[in-house]
Amino acid sequence: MFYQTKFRSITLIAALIFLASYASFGSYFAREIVVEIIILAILAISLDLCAGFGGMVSLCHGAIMGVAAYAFAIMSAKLGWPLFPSALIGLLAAVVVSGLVGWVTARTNGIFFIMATLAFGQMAYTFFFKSRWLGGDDGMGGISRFDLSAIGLEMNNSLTFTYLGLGVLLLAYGLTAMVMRSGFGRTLSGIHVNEDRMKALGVNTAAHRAKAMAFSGFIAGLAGLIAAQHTLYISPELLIWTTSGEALIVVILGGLGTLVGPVIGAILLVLMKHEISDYTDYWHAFIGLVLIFTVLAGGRGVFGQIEYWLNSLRSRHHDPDNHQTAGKPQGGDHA
Amino acid sequence: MDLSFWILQFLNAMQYSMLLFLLSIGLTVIFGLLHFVNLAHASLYMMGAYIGISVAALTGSFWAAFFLAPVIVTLIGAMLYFTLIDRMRTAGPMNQVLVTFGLIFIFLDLVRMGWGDIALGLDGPQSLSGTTRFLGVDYPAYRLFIIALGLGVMTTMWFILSRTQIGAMIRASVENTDMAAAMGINVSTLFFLVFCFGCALAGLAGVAAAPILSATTTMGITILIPTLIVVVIGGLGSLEGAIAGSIIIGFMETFGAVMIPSFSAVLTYVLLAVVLIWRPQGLIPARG
Amino acid sequence: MLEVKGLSKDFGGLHVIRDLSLSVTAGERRVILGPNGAGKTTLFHLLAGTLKPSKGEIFLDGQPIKAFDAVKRARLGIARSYQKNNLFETLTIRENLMLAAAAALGKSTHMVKDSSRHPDIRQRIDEIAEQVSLADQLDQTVGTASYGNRRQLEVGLALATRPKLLLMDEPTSGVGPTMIDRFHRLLEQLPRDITVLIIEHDMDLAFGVADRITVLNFGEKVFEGTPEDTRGNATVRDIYLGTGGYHA
Amino acid sequence: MEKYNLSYWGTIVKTIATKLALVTGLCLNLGFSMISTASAETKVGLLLPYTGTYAALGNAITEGFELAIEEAGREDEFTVIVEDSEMKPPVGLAKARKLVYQDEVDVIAGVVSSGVLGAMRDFIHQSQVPLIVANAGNNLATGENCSPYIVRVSFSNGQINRPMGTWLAENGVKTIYTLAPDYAAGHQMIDAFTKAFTAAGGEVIGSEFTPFGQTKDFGPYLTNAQASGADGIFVFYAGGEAINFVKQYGSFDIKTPLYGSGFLTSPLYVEAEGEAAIGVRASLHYIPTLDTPENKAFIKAFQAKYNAMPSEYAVQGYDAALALMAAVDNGGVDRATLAAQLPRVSYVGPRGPLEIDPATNNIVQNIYIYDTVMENGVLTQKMIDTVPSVRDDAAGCQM
Repeated sequence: MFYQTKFRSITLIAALIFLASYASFGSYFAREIVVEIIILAILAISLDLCAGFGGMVSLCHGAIMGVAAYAFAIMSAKLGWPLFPSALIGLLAAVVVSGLVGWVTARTNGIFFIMATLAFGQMAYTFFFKSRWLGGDDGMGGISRFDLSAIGLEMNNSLTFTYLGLGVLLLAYGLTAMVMRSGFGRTLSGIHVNEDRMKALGVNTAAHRAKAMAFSGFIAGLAGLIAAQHTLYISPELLIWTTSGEALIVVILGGLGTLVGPVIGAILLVLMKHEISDYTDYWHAFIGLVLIFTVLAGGRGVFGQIEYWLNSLRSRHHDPDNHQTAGKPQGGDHA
Repeated sequence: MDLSFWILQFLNAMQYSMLLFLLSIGLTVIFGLLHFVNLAHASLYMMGAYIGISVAALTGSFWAAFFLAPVIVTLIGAMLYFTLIDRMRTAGPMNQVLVTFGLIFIFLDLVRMGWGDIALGLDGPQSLSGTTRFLGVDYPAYRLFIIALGLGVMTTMWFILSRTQIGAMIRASVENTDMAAAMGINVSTLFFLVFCFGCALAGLAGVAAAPILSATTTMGITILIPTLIVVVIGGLGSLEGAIAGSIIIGFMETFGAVMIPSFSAVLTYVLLAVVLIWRPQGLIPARG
Repeated sequence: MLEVKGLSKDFGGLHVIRDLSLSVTAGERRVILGPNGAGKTTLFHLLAGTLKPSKGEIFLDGQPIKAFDAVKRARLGIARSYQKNNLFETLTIRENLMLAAAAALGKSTHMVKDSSRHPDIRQRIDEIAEQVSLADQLDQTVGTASYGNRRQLEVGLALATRPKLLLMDEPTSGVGPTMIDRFHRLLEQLPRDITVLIIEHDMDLAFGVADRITVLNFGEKVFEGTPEDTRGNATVRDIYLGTGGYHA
Repeated sequence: MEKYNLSYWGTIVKTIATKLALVTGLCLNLGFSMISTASAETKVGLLLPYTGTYAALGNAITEGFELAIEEAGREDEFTVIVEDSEMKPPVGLAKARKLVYQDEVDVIAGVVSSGVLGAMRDFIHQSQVPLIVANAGNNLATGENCSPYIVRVSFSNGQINRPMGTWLAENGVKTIYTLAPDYAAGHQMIDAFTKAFTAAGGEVIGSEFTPFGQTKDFGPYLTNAQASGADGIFVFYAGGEAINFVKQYGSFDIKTPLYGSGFLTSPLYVEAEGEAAIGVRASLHYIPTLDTPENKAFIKAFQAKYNAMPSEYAVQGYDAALALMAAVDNGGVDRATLAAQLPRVSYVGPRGPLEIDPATNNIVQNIYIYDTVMENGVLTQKMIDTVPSVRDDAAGCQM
């Protein structure tokens, strides 16, 4: 179950400050890297919501992100709608598609759920790949940037764009954290731990899982909008299952079921990739080693592991019968 | 479209099904017994192809490659078993998927380092080059060989599982590992042997496919999805499921390509989705 | 309150429940007795909706509920505790009760407020913890809690939904005499607007709390009556002593 | 099959070992920057895929590019910054932005996939940094979406296939069955061929597009093509798919002749295709057996440096560098002057006389029709015909 502990808040703020200063004081490319991190982190938060709390390891989150980006691009670039309503349509499309996938896969679990989401994701990928109206595999351009000059923001300035992206990341985290500690989010954790008992308590678990997928689609849709706004060009590449696989690696690397972990994981993975690819083309092997090491080290992920250490330190210092206030038990439990 | 056309397409479908069968059977047997989702199976398949190409280049004989590559791949598999697989057995499916996904990345780069990025090919044996008359049509001899190989492995496995002592032990362990251990079956040795057998089949599939398909660094990742689909549609861990899954996918992809080519790209995914919604455990789920 | 008419359940050729009819009045404490394999737990599955009957009808407050699934029946006020612990093992006892309380208070679909801080939910958790004597163990993870505590929580989860009809499947199985006493008191203190069906092996408890007792054997109702009637009934004695099928 | 000695196996193990050692060493050194800041007159960003499916192409283009600069002895004049596009459009665009804003390159060269080119197009156009396209063949890049800053020295998808359509029709092939992967380039190649073939009096009696990257067994398609009764099969496949296709075509003993876009039997893959490639007739903008002094010199230099035969991809990299050097010689010193000079480049290179068409900024070049033949136990290309100076029409291109 999710608790927004002090340690999590501090880590998140530290991470955001790090990203902001990396973008401000670093080179131009540093901003590109930060935007890449932002997109991946939001996608990973959305996946953590499903996988970490709901036990639904989805391989279609990249596709959902892509659906939002494409819906946004179709409305604005192809049909000439204004940007803001187009963005809303984009988010709506992601919510609907994601909710539908969640609804029809509600009876499947484990590897079967993974494969079912893979199937739906690849169907969406194939659809856009083959659509000649949308440029097929070559992708489509002609997307324009939001004009926020009315509120004094110059979106074509890469630094402003990066800051705004960080704002969206914070928003995505905040919304997800809010939902995960609400009755809805905790019930999702309950379904993950014991679906039968949750049913006996009168919760329609299938509908609940579908709703969770839909909400997660909203968050993934935010990532899709930033991706489309960043490159002003989208291609089916966004939807392919390996994009979801990368997000999953990020979640694991950072810490499953912690929401802050995915942000940390995205920072680590992207920086690692760029640092290593400066030296060698063989960075896949390195990522593979890191992944194996993470799992062998207990599978808690970098943030999850630190949190675990802190908690065991704390409980050693405390009288075990001493209750914490306001129902704040040890965090870091993977439920 | 006369009869010979359909016979040809039937043989095409059989050939593809048997290739899928060789690949998925190892994966499903390992899952059925060890409850281990070994994604690195696809990498072992790739290693089978590349090692086969090297052995053939070294010895000048396809058959040397055909027999040696599975052996070498088995050795690699045994190494993996002792370093990673064994200690991951009780770690849960999520961790297994992640660790073996990491292995896929590592094997990908090992192959790029050793063999380069350029796609390679392997010549089939001279004795099986050209076409043979079969069922009234001229059909590539090597493809007939693949069909025979697949059917051979299928029969052998059926025989082992249903008629031999070790088969009985495997079946007992699949149904209830604890019970089998209590009955005096050395379960850990059995696991290791079955794992090696699965790896050998992956290597065999790799080297057998190499004369038809080229060896590329991404062949492991691209074959992973169809293999998983076969195994999941059939029902993870069941031999009958792997047979049914590979034949369904093989025939559907072949005849999909013939009759509704513009949909053939999504056909498998649609089938997978439909099967999982209809039967969330696959068509023929394993017991135990 | 609860009406069961001609209920049957077959598994393949096996008749687990045969033509069973029951009538339980509101507020009644009904104990179901019977040897192993008599179909008691299956009856609970049929009542809770986790199994579909082969034949027969079930009415709750006059409403036919046979077509409803487990979720809908739970929402109508049917709660159950299980013979084998069926808890949220990786969560704390507080979190377990929180889930049940949130579901009962209709908060499980609210997406904004932190449910762990909701005053109604916290009040419900405290009440139930008091009732099942877990107030001191609230922050313990279920997986590490003692067997007795987990049995208490099993009942607590069912109670937390404030059911109309409570189905308890051997709530005291495997626990010691102090716990049984405590449980006895709990049952006595339960408000009378809750109707309770208990599957029980402990005779003292059964006779102590029951208003009426129903005895099942081979899926059939072989006896129904007050505890006094039951004590003197020959059929019941035969089943329990004659077959030797019963062991606690 | 070539003769290998026992050290072959050892070489593989040794290569893995050295590269592993290299990777480990480098990982330990993380944090130390290796970017040198040598001052040079012209800064070039080389944007190519070095990982993923097209890594082999990226490597070949780099080899050609480096060879040209080295041959000219002008290493000091050019600082080359290499970036991996990973074949992913967003990554390609991010790297292009990095090259422009951070490294402040004067010119970008490379780009293998049309998707990456599409993603970069608007950015290049707006930032007015010249781009020398060394592979991506999307017709639109020098058509509807052309830009004065994008110059292509490789080919366009239409350019390679139109001549083959006309040539086949004129040489007695009346009916054709076409096959290609189902993606944008596949459609452009086949469309161009079909138009030219039909215009010259031929008839395409069947056409199918195979799922890209998923198709492993071409048997069903080959059986269909054979059953159509066409005079010939015309296909476009590249890379691993080309190898699969040609080998499977060979194994079926199909009597219908196979024609193709020349990537089908590219020198990069023909060895892997083996005897099945013999007799396949294809059209391409370069073949290594061209009998010209420029090509002979190029092959000699390439073999001396890399100990391998160059492919058309290596030539594209080579010509990208030649075009760049020519533009510098004509007075290109910065982004604006290079952009102005690049479209005026014209010279005779390994593939024959080249010029850039000022109307589209696409290359004008010969297209060669060739057979793959076995000579002295080695597969090689035998030229059948030359279609000189093939020029794309300015389909919707307005500079």
